[in-house]
Amino acid sequence: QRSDIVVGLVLEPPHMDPTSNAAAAIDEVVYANLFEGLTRFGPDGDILPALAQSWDVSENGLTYTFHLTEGVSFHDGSALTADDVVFSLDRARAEDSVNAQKFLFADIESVEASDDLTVAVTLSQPNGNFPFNMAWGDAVIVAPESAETNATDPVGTGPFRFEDWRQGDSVTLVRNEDYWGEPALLERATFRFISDPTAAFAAMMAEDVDTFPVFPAPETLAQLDADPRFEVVVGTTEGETILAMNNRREPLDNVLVREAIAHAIDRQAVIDGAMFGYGTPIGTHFAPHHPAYIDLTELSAYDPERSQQLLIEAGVSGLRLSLALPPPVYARRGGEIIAAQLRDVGIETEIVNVEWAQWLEQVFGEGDFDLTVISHTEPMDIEIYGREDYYFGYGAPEFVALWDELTRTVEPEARNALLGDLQRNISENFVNAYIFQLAKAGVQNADLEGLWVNAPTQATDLTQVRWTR
Amino acid sequence: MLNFVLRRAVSLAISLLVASVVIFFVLEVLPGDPARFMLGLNASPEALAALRTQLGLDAPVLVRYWSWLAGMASGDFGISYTYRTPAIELIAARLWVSIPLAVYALVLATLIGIPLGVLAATKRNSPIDAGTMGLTQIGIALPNFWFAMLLVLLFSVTLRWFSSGGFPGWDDPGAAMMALTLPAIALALPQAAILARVMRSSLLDTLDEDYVRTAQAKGLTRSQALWRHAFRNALIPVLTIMGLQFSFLLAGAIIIENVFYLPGLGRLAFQAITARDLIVVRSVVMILVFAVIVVTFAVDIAYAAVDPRLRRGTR
Amino acid sequence: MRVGLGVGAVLTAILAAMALLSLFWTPYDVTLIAVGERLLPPGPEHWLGTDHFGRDMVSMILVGAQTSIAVALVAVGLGMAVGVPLGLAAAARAGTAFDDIIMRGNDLVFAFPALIIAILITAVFGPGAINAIIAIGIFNIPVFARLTRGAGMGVWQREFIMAARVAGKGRVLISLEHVLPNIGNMLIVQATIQFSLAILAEAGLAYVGLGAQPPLPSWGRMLAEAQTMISLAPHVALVPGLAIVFSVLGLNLLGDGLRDLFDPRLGKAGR
Amino acid sequence: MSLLELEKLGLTIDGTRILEDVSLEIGAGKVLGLVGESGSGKSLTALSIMRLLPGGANLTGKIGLDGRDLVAAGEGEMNGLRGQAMGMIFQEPMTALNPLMTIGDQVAETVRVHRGLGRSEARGLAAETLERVGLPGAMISPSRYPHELSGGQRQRVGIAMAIALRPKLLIADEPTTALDVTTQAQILDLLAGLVREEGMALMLITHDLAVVSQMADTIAVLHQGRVVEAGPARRLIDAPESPYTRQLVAASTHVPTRVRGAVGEVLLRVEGATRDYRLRSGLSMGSKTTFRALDGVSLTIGRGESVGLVGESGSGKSTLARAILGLEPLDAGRVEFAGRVVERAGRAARLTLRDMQMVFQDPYGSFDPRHRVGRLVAEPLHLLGDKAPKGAEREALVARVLESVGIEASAADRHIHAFSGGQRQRIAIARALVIEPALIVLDEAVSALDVSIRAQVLDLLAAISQRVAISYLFIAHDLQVVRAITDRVLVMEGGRIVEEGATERVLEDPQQDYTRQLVRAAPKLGG
Ligand SMILES: Nc1ncnc2c1ncn2[C@@H]1O[C@H](COP(=O)(O)OP(=O)(O)OP(=O)(O)O)[C@@H](O)[C@H]1O
Ligand SMILES: Nc1ncnc2c1ncn2[C@@H]1O[C@H](COP(=O)(O)OP(=O)(O)OP(=O)(O)O)[C@@H](O)[C@H]1O
Ligand SMILES: [Mg+2]
Ligand SMILES: [Mg+2]
Repeated sequence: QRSDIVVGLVLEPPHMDPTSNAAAAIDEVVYANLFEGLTRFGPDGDILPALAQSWDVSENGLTYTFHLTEGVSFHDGSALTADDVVFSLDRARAEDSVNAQKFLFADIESVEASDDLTVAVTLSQPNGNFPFNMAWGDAVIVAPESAETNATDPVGTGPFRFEDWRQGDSVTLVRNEDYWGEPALLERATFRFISDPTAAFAAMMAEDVDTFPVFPAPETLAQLDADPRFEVVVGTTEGETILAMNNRREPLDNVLVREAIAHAIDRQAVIDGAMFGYGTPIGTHFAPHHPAYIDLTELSAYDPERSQQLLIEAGVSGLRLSLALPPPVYARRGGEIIAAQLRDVGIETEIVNVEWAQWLEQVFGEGDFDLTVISHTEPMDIEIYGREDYYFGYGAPEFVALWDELTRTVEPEARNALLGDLQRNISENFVNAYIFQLAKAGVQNADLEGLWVNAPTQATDLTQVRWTR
Repeated sequence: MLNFVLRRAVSLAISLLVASVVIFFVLEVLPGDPARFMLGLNASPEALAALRTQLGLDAPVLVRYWSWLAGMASGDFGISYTYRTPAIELIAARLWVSIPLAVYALVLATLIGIPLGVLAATKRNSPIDAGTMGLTQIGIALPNFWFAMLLVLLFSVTLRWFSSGGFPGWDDPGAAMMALTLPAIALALPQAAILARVMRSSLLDTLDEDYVRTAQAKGLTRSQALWRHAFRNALIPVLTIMGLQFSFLLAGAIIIENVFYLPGLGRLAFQAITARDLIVVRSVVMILVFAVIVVTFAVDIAYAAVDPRLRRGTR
Repeated sequence: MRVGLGVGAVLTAILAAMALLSLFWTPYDVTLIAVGERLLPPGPEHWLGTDHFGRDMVSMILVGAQTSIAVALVAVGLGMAVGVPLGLAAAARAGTAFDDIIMRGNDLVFAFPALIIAILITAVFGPGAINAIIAIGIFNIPVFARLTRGAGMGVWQREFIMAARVAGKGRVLISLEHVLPNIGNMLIVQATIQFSLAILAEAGLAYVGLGAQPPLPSWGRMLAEAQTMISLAPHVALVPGLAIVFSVLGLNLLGDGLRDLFDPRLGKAGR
Repeated sequence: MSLLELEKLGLTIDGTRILEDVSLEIGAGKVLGLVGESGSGKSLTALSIMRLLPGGANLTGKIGLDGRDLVAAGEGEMNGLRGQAMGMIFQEPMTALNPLMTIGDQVAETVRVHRGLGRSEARGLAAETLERVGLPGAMISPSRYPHELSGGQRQRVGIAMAIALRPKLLIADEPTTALDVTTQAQILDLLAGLVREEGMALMLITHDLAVVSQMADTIAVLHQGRVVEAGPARRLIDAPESPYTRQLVAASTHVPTRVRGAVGEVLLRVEGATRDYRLRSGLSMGSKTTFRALDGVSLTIGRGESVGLVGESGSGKSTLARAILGLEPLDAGRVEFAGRVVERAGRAARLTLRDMQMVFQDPYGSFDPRHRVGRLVAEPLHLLGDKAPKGAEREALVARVLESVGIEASAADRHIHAFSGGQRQRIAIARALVIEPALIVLDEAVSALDVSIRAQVLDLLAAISQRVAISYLFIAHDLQVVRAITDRVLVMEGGRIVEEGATERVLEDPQQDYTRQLVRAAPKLGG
């Protein structure tokens, strides 16, 4: 029986410090394996205790008191204390912090250690999401001695410790024998970086890799599934794939034009053509597996005639728009199909393939775009519609009001109702065209178990993974 | 000779300086901000500003050019934006894959190409000649990424003789060589085809030379005349091509490195460009340019070794 | 090896005919996406089947020929338009500082790793056919400059150049009237070969996503996109690859054949 | 019995008949001269004997060497004979040696192949042989490479390789055509000595009747692949039987009839012309060594005068010619033409070129093969600028000039490759005449031509100077030719003019050592 695993990942992490870079690839290696936070995401997205075995919320919802687990030590042998937590949170929210998700800590007013194992966090306003925020990879707890060197020599508290990084090729982790909790079942894990879809397929077929949690070539999944050596596992992700529209720009500032575009898109054709069927159609910016999700796909059902009519109503003809497509296959292939569908209703698009760096600067940073296809993979991020300066530029007052109400609301029923209203608001205003929820289509050796099916956050949690044979 | 070396050294330095200017300023106009790339969608403006200061991106252009140049002179290429390690270390690690791969491929290409070329030349206008030359044409025409893929399908997926890619490191040299074998074959094929063609036509030229006839008039057999006289003379243009090939194999392997997910220099450059890790891009390109110039120099020296006319002052 | 020339000419003619035909007619519209009909095997409806978007492969290959030819032609044209005059000028002033600067400049361009520079160019200006042309074209400049200079210097050694100088002609006139026509054949041969290399280069760039952009079909991109489907629908992965192989083969055979034809040394012996 | 006997030798290459019924014989210690114009089959006869023929060759008849038939011999047998029993010296000393191998090793190779000697022994023998051909190791080390030797020295190495094993038969294919007269004389001496001392049979191939008449015991004349006449040397030269031989002998001694015209005022004046070439050789670039090709040359040429310029190869003749035409810069001194200083570029240069033209050595190479003859001949009209005739007028002019050199006007529409060597050189003269210059510089204008064609061209030049008052500067290394066509002669050595005077006087009664040497070295027919 094997006690090691080779995991295939598409992107190589730039470095190993999840608190100073947005790259999902970092979390895919280190989250839950090397680094842990006060709380953590469970396989289905529940917020579970981690370094904090429990927490209390004060009456007014402003103070969270975290009770740390006893006997936790970092990989360098030093013990975890409340001071480390204070250090980590203060570092993340500091003025000169380079944390990629500073908003997670925006509400924190102060962090104090009551004793060695107790930390009190005071918020400036009540935030029901705070334990959820603390579960992010960007909020993991690090030690002051190693914080600066985590990028190249990560020291965490997790069930695996860092062994070796062969840059450009692989990262190797080994089991942490002094782990505070249930020890990992595997002794060693190697993450291999294979960006080329063909190479990924070949590596899987040649059994050079045991699992690809997010397989980059969906067209081959059927073939792999038919092979008794492999198992294809399809789960959910937090990735809403949308055709984002620049609401600030003529003529997309006209809701009729946006509605016309939304009706021009045949979601199923995009899912089939780009993802070979893997994906769930969505009608709003919300994950379908979330209890508060409401199905609004009918609002923008595929209806080219209606689309053409709306364009006439809006008084636009001979519309030419640019369509920026970042590298992932959902965007490149999906964009090509969407462009063809838009052409059918008389909207010409000019496809501009861009790299991530360019997309981030031009589309996301400067809002210089007409249309773009993009998957928003952060969990529960409908909040972005409240920001007027966000790249697609919505931020309608009604939406902001609803959002404010939500943050003040703690009661689950009422929260869900409000979330429904938020979904409906953006859907009815056709802010963007909502296409599908990205599926987490992974391939694994048939003898492996314990890998996450869904992806509530981008992680490859190996704690429960083992070989059955 | 000393004079020659000095002159070459000066022109080498000027070339490198011009190259450094071109590289630096082309990268300056590259759209895309490394800080934004690192911090992603939700980055706050302060975090971005903080990171830019940390990376030294807010200094004036000329200052940054100068400090880059000065750093390089002392072997310090700067710290990679993304990997946070010295660029030179990243590059050095990749060179341990790229150089052996290039050498391996070149050796293969030589072992295949030269004998084929000689064979075709000696059997000039025979079916063997036509056959080998036809093969070389196909070797040149095959897109190498496609050929690489077919190799993987056959030898890794179907026959399982080789792993489909990756590089295990040099701790186990046997495994390392195994891992480099398919990529080296994929790289070597078109180069072998080119070498075979150059070897053949060069040998045909020298076989026509008077001194080969002279050698036969002395009583050497055809094949003695070929190996002792024609072959060495024919090697001169072949050497030029091999020099060019080495630099091509060093940098041009990006696509092959992708197909076999090898941690090579080309892929490092490609990733660094995507991530706007300008420090690494600059250093890699600079080092490659340097390598090419050095290889060219080495080829010149090799010429002198083969050709006495270049060894002493006269021509 | 006249057979080679014949085969080369025929293959090249087919390539050109495909590109020309695609200007007027293709069996289907290549911008039409019909996901429902994707990856159909070859059959009476679609002679070479359909690709992953349900587009007709015959049409894709035809229009792809047009893209390949256009990119390669313009890139090689660019290389010649700049490289040949530079080479002529350098040959006319061989041994001077001017010549030195041009040749060192050439060496420098040669010293840059071509593919990485191509990636940089497309990173600066964005991917697309035009930028692929520029990237490929730049590396054709030194090829032609060097060739022109080398051959040109050979012509300058000939006695008829001295005769032209005695007739009072200056460097420019001599370069145009005597040098250029005498190296014309060689330039044509090299252009043919560079042309085939440019087709391969475009395919390589397209493979890493930097060639012609969709919806314009390109052989390289078709090949890249189809790689993972090779066991699913072999035709989509094989057809564009074979198209590239045959075009490059054809052009190379043509170039070599022309070289043999033009080279007076070879006479009947052939080579 | 003779050592070598060719009996009805026939040769076809790819079906084309090259040699037919060639029968020859040479005895030991004898010299057979094989003469004939270019393309008559001399070289292929030699290569047939060595059995080093190109692909597609088919040999018939018999080649008897010491009783063995070489036509029937297998390749292995031939390998044993070549270098051992028979050696061959090739025409081009520049290319006949392997540039990558030391001369000692190249000579030693002959020995090693046949005798299976060790390296050092073979080297010893090689050094001995080199010494025998006048390359003593003390002066010319056997570890030198061919490029480090002069043409004459290289030819000696070639001879050393051929005679290292003292073969019974030596074939020398034009062993001296690439060499200057003085060197030629040395090589011929060497060969004659070998024949005398070693009793070797020598087959000496040349197109130069004067050379064979000095060397050979018997001569065979080859014409279009057939032996038209063979016999003892004296008899054949003095009383040739076949019309072809007669024609050949006549052409070799041909002197054009020309009347000395009146010499007018000074047309060209060269004063203290000095030219230094900067040597940028190979690896030692940057070092500032210079080579003085012209060293204070002064001369004058009068209107209507024909002046000869002689001197061995490399003495600076061509450099001077170029400087006169303004094609080469001078480091010191000046050239004045018709009272005007000759400039190197621009309008002033065109003004002097307007009255000076040049005819070059290589009748083929001096024409752009891509242009038609009409255009080639009209090219100097460029010098007239706007005044140049256009259209029909231009065509008429070209036709007239072509006819004046005996070429039909319709030639204007053809390319240069469609003409024979003699015709080409006449077209070259037409080109020089087209703008009616006052001076024509002819740089080795007849050296590359066969004797009979050379005679025609010399006649033409003489006839032209009869018709119009024209000056010639006639550069040559062949004194015979210079004597025939010039009034006055200048002798150059090492960039200087060492002697000057009326042609007859200088050649009959040279005053300077160098001139004497030159005159002595020049082979004379029947000498
Ligand atoms: N390799 C060959 N193939 C076919 N024909 C040839 C070949 N070599 C020579 N010839 C022809 O054979 C004839 C005789 O050539 P050969 O070289 O013997 O002449 P030659 O008398 O030595 O002339 P030269 O004085 O110019 O050296 C010529 O017409 C030539 O064109
Ligand atoms: N471009 C040059 N650079 C250096 N040396 C040169 C150059 N051209 C000629 N020489 C040298 O100058 C000398 C004179 O050359 P030139 O060509 O004038 O000789 P020549 O008398 O015409 O000889 P030949 O009879 O061989 O034509 C020779 O020693 C030659 O090597
Ligand atoms: Mg001959
Ligand atoms: Mg000369």
